Amino acid sequence: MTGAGVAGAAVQVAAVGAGAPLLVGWMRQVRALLEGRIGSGVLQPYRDLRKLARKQSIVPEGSTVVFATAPAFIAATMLVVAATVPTVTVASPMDGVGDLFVVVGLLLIATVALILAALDTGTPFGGMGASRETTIAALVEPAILVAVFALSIRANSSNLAAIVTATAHRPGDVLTPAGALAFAALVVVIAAETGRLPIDNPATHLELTMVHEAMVLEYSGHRLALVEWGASMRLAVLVGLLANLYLPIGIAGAHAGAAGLVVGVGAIAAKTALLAGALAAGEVFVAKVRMFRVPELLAGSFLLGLLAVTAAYFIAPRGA
Amino acid sequence: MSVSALIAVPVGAPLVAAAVALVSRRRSLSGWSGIAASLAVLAAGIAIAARVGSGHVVADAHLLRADAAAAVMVIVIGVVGALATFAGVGYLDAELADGATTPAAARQYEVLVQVFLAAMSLAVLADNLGVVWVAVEATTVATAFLVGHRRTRQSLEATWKYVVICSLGITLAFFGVVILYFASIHAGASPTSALDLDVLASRASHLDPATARLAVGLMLVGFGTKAGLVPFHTWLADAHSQAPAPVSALMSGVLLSVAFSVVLRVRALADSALGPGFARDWLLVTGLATLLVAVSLLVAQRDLKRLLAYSSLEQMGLIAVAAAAGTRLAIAGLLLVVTAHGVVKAVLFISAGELQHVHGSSSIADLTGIAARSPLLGAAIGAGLLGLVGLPPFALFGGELAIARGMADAHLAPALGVALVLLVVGYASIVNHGAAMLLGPARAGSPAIAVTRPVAVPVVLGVAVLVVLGVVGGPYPHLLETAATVLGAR
Amino acid sequence: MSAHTYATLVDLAAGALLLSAVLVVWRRDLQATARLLAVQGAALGAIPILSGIRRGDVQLAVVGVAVVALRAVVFPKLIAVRLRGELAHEREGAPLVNTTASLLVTATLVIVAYALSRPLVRLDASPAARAAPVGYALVLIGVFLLVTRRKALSQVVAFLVLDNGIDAVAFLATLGVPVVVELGASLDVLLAVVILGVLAGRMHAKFGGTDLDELRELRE
Amino acid sequence: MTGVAHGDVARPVGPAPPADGDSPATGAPDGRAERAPGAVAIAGVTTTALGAAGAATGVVAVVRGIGPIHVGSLGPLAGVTLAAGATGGAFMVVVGLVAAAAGVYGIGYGRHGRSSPLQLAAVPAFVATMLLVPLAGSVSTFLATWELMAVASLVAILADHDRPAVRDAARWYAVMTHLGFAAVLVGLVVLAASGRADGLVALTSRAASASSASRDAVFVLTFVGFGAKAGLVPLHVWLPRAHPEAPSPVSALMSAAMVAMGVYGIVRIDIEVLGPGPRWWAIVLVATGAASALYGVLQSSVSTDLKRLLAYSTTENMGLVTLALGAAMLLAGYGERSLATIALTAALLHVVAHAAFKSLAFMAAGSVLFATGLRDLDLLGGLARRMPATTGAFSVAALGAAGLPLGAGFVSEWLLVQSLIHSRPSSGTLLALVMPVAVGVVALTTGLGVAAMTKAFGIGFLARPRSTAAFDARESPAAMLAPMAVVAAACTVLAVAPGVLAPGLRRVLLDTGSSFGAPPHLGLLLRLPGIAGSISPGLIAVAVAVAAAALALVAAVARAGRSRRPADRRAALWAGGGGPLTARMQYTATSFAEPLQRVFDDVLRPDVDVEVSHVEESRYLVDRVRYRSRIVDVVEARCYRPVLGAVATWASWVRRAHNGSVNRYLAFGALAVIVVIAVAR
Repeated sequence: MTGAGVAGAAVQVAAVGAGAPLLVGWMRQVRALLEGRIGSGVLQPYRDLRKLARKQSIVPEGSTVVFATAPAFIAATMLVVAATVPTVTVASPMDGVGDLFVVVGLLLIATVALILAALDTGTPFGGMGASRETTIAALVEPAILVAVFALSIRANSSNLAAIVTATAHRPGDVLTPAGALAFAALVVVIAAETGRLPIDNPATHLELTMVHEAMVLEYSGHRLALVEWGASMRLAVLVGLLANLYLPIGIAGAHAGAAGLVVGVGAIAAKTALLAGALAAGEVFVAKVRMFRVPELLAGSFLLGLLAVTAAYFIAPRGA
Repeated sequence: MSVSALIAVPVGAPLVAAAVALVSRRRSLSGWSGIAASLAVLAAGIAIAARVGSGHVVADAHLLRADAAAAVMVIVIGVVGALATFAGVGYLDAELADGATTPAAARQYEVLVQVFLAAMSLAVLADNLGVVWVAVEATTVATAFLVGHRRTRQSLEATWKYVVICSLGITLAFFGVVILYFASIHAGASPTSALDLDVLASRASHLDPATARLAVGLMLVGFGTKAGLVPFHTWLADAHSQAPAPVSALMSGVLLSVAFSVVLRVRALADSALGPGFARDWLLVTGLATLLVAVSLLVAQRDLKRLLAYSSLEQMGLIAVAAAAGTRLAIAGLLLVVTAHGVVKAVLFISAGELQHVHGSSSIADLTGIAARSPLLGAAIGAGLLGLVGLPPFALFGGELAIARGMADAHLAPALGVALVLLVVGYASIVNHGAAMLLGPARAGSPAIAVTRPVAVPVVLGVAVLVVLGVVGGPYPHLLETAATVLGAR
Repeated sequence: MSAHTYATLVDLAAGALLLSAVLVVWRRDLQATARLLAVQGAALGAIPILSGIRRGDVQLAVVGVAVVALRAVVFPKLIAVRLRGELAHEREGAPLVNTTASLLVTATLVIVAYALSRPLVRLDASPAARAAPVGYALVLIGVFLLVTRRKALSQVVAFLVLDNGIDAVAFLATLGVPVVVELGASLDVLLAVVILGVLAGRMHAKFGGTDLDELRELRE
Repeated sequence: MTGVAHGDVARPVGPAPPADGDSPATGAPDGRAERAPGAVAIAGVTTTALGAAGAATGVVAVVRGIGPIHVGSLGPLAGVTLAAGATGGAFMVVVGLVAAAAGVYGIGYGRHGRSSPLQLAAVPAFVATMLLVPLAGSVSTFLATWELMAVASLVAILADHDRPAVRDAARWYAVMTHLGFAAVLVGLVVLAASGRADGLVALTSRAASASSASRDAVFVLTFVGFGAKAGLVPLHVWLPRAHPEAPSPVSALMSAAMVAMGVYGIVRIDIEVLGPGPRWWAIVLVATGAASALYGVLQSSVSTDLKRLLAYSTTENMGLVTLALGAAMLLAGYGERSLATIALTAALLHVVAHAAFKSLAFMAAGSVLFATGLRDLDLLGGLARRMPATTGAFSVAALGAAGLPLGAGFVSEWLLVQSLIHSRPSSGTLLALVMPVAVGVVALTTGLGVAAMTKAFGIGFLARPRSTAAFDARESPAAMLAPMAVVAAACTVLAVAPGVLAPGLRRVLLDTGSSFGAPPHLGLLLRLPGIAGSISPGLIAVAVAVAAAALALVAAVARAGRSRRPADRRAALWAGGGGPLTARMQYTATSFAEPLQRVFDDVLRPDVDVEVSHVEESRYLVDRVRYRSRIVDVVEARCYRPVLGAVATWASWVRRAHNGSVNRYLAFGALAVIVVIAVAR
């Protein structure tokens, strides 16, 4: 644990926490522009959050502590994830505390918290969204783990810093068949995890198509703000992670000074913006798939991950 | 008491009781003398076991002979005999009260039961193989009218089948005895003692193999008839289901084992005359076939007493397979199974008799919710069935465990596997039928069950004996091991 | 008695045994089979008597006489008594296999019996022992009769043929088994026959006949 | 608390529970009369005392071993030998602690039962026999105690034998467990015969010299037997019947402790005594484990019966344990000692964790059953405010069962995955093929496990009550809640500080054979030997808690600072503005799992039945539509039914051969004469 690491972790958390809504705004703006709309500007999510935070929060009668505390729990989990995932620095003190599997687990537990909150309301919408989200989450989990497995083979560790450092030392290693397959798998998985097209449509309010929205229908006020903030952090963390797994340029090392951290923040911001823009651009060209086609998509992702693993074993770049 | 007098007790005491029953006009006297005779048999068995050690004793005139194996069988006869005669008193009282039988028929019953016990004792104690045969055939004669005691069409049918099928089988055994006698004389034995067990054992290696094969084969089939082995198993279920419950207990629990103890003697003889392969293969095939048939008929059985009869068949199949292994442990386990099976069958047949008496039927479909209606009888039958299928802490488990280990030692693990698969099917059937009768609510209109003392005492005692035998080591298992050695186990 | 005469007489007795057995297979009428049984018993009893005379063994001769009394007189008499009250069609043996086939089977069984008794004859070449295969044949024929006869009494007859066969082997091959065994065995057989007779009587009373096909209530 | 104060929409008029729906306040699971508490209390106290004593003995065994003690006066023809090393001791501790909790729980639970004295006595007997199995030091003693355990549990299951489902479950259980016993019996006697010894310690040194054929036979047979006890596919069919139908304390004992005995058998006999074997042994374990894990979790995720769901989850978890054991064997075979050790540690840790969270889950489910008489999730709901303690306990258990971080099952699954992903590509083709698939299986299992547990908790405890019985539920008595609280605490300790088990685990691993090396470091930071990998479940929990507290604080401060924001308000559901809702409009467990069921249609093969009846006037007008969907156990339908059918057919042939004809019977005999003649010739 170094001072730079602790500072880096704090910067990471701050950057993710503060920048996540911006990322969402950026993606919306990219879509709007590509669709020929003016868009509401990249800062709109901040305005939404501020508005929600000032409004009265209504708790449905009959709901329990689960409903009341889930938003805070979700946001807190995301902050911990943000501290763990190497976005700005590879020297976060949280790195040894939680590896990639823990990160995946924390993301999943946040999902479960939201599912339970949705069920807690007892509405048909909540149940519907929960049911769909559960199905997706259950299938995303194996896909993401196998893809991660493929990436961890190279570093021979599942600790994120180790993987990222290994890539930083030998950037060419990711350009293997295994790396490519894993990348494809991860893109699908991230789309599913963050409720993006083609799995879920973040902009819809139509009961037949929505998953995430159906679950949060009963939320209002500051609780809704926390839920939305948590969702944006999830997006930011995953996109940032994907970026650093494949292109760890500029990430701060264990002994980086303040300048290093600034560079790190700048680098990750640029990479995320680029990647998120690409994802948003991609979303313009796809439609949401039917709910019952989603498993096929995720199974495909799982298969890609598995292929990546076997490729990593059998087409090892340097015979390891 | 001198040893040769002691050996005569198991044969003599029941005959005395039979005479008492024949002349006595008082039912209580004949009843108690019958029980006393059985207890005398038991006591004599224990005394013999204590006296003979690992050797054997031959009484005067070479008529009777006792060793540890015979002692075990006498003990089994005594224990089951005591339980069955005790229950028999109650059975006759109930039948007389119902007007289902006459005092004369009741007296006939008591006489024949004692003659039956005497014949069985003679069969295990006779020195001469010919006399053994006479005694075994005498059991058929004694039990014929016991099976037919109730004089219904069905019991008549059962008796006819019993006598004809057993007579055919046992006559074949006599044919075997005659041929063996011939072979023995040609092996240099004197005509008067050519069939004595010790003479046969000492001459075994000189017997002409071809003749001996025929003789041994016929004897195995023939004595196997009375042990219920395939293919002469067909009399068993009919006779056991039609006989009065205490007689069923004796036939199922003791007679089969007594017959099988003769098979064991023949096996020992065959091993030294023909090498170990002949009897082993024969017993293995017959045993597994018996198991297969028994288990198949257990699956969809509809009658409680037939169920019990086929489970006896199943046990005989297992015993035959164990005898095939022929190791000390296997034979000792076999004898433990014989003992435990005798007791458990006494418990179950006596209980079944009570149920039949109450319901007027022994059809499984008619017997429901017994555990709820009579906790005592329900628990006894439940314990009996669990004991019967070989679960601990009941004694059959210890026996079967020893058999399994013995068979593995004898490199018969595949056969053990086959036997166990069949036993599991039998287990499943018995558990199924048992659960149907014992558990759940009783069907509306089921009569009340009032368990009388002549039923309760032997049933409870029997279960207790079963548990003690199953849990405690000590002298009895030691006796069994000695007996196994005496029977030529390796 | 010369050795030759003895051998001839023993062979004759053995021949009578076999012939009577074959005739039992042939004839359907139970009364006739009862008479054949008497002949068979007499032939059987003749063997120990002859041996006893030849060897001067009184005990053996006495046993022979007893055998004759039991098997030529008592058993046929028991059957005849049981038959007396029955209708004509009840006296039919009613085999499951027709007569021609039965006779063919009998011929086969006799050949099997000769083959089967080879080891015994090899061990003992005395004239009596050479006739022992007849006993084997009787045993096999007895089993065959038992399997194929459907009347209660015809099964008793079959059982007796079987028993005669065993006794024949005993007398021919070994001059009989020890007396105690012989006595016990005879007593047992007597009791068995008596029991079967009583049962046949009860059957007649309950079923109105002794057709064994009636005994099909106890089945799986 | 009254119903209205709960804020529920209305008292549901939905289906009433099967028995006694209107007065569950009397508390009896099936509306039965109360029984004298004395006998129940004695049974419960005895159970707890036995459990505590067993756990203490287990600790002694772990620390310095016990025996061997030979008692010749017990056990005919064999004697009894008692001995236990660290492995046996560890399992004794697990069993003992579960029993101690279940005993106290049973005092509260049994107050309204109708068990006969025999059945009450069966529970402590069951515990005693389970404690004796690891103590058994010889083949004979092992077999005897093993079967005694089966008998005692069988009697314990039958407490409620008036219900047909219980009898059915008992029959299946009796037969399957006996089948397993038969396999173990043959396997162990062959082992004893080839090692020429009865004692397990002696066999451990001699088994290696047995012929490979007999070693293979012993392995297959014992694995079949132990697998049946552990509820592994395809021998699991008894488990989802017996575990739910047993009284809940017995369910907890069976599902948490007894299945562990199956694992004990595999570890003790197949790994310790038999020692290293050919690679296919390991593959068999991995494949069976994987199949069990997947099948169990799939069935669990679509199950609507709370206890049945938990039972299938037991199959799932035992599958994971078996997979871990297989991986340990495989890795050891490839010389990867440290990875093999991690896998073995994962298996052992998971057994402990499973015992904790599954016993807690069954106790909580029993508490629900006690309060409502219901196990059907489709009729439950709204318990969170009616039974807060039970709900809390179940949430801890479900978190553990789901294998999520902060849950008791996470660390062991993490260890398992670590052992799977770290085999080097150069190690061997087989490893490179097996490991990715195994990782995929574990991952899918975890995902579906989350779905199953989310459903159980979300549908069963949250939302609104779907029946009057659930509506009127009351919290269970303290005798039930206290042990649940203790076990929940244990679950939490296992989740955040698994290091407490480190000393015991070290001894067990040393006992298990030379193929395994030093155990992973299980301190505050979980570090793996020879591998760059670490987590700290404790610190994660702290971090999440701190972050959540900080957020709450921020929200509170922000609100105090800005008076413009009004306080939270409770209001009726909005529900998309759809008007007043009834409880029947909620998602049920069935509908919740429907998408998953659809995804795995080919495996689950639900039996769907749509029945449309038309009005008389016209075929074009539908009067009513009945839809029935039932999920049967595919393995049972495909593997067991045909066998049972074949047995029945064969039996009917044999029956027909015995048609009562004397002549035919005599002909059977004549056949024997022919055979004798043929043989004698």
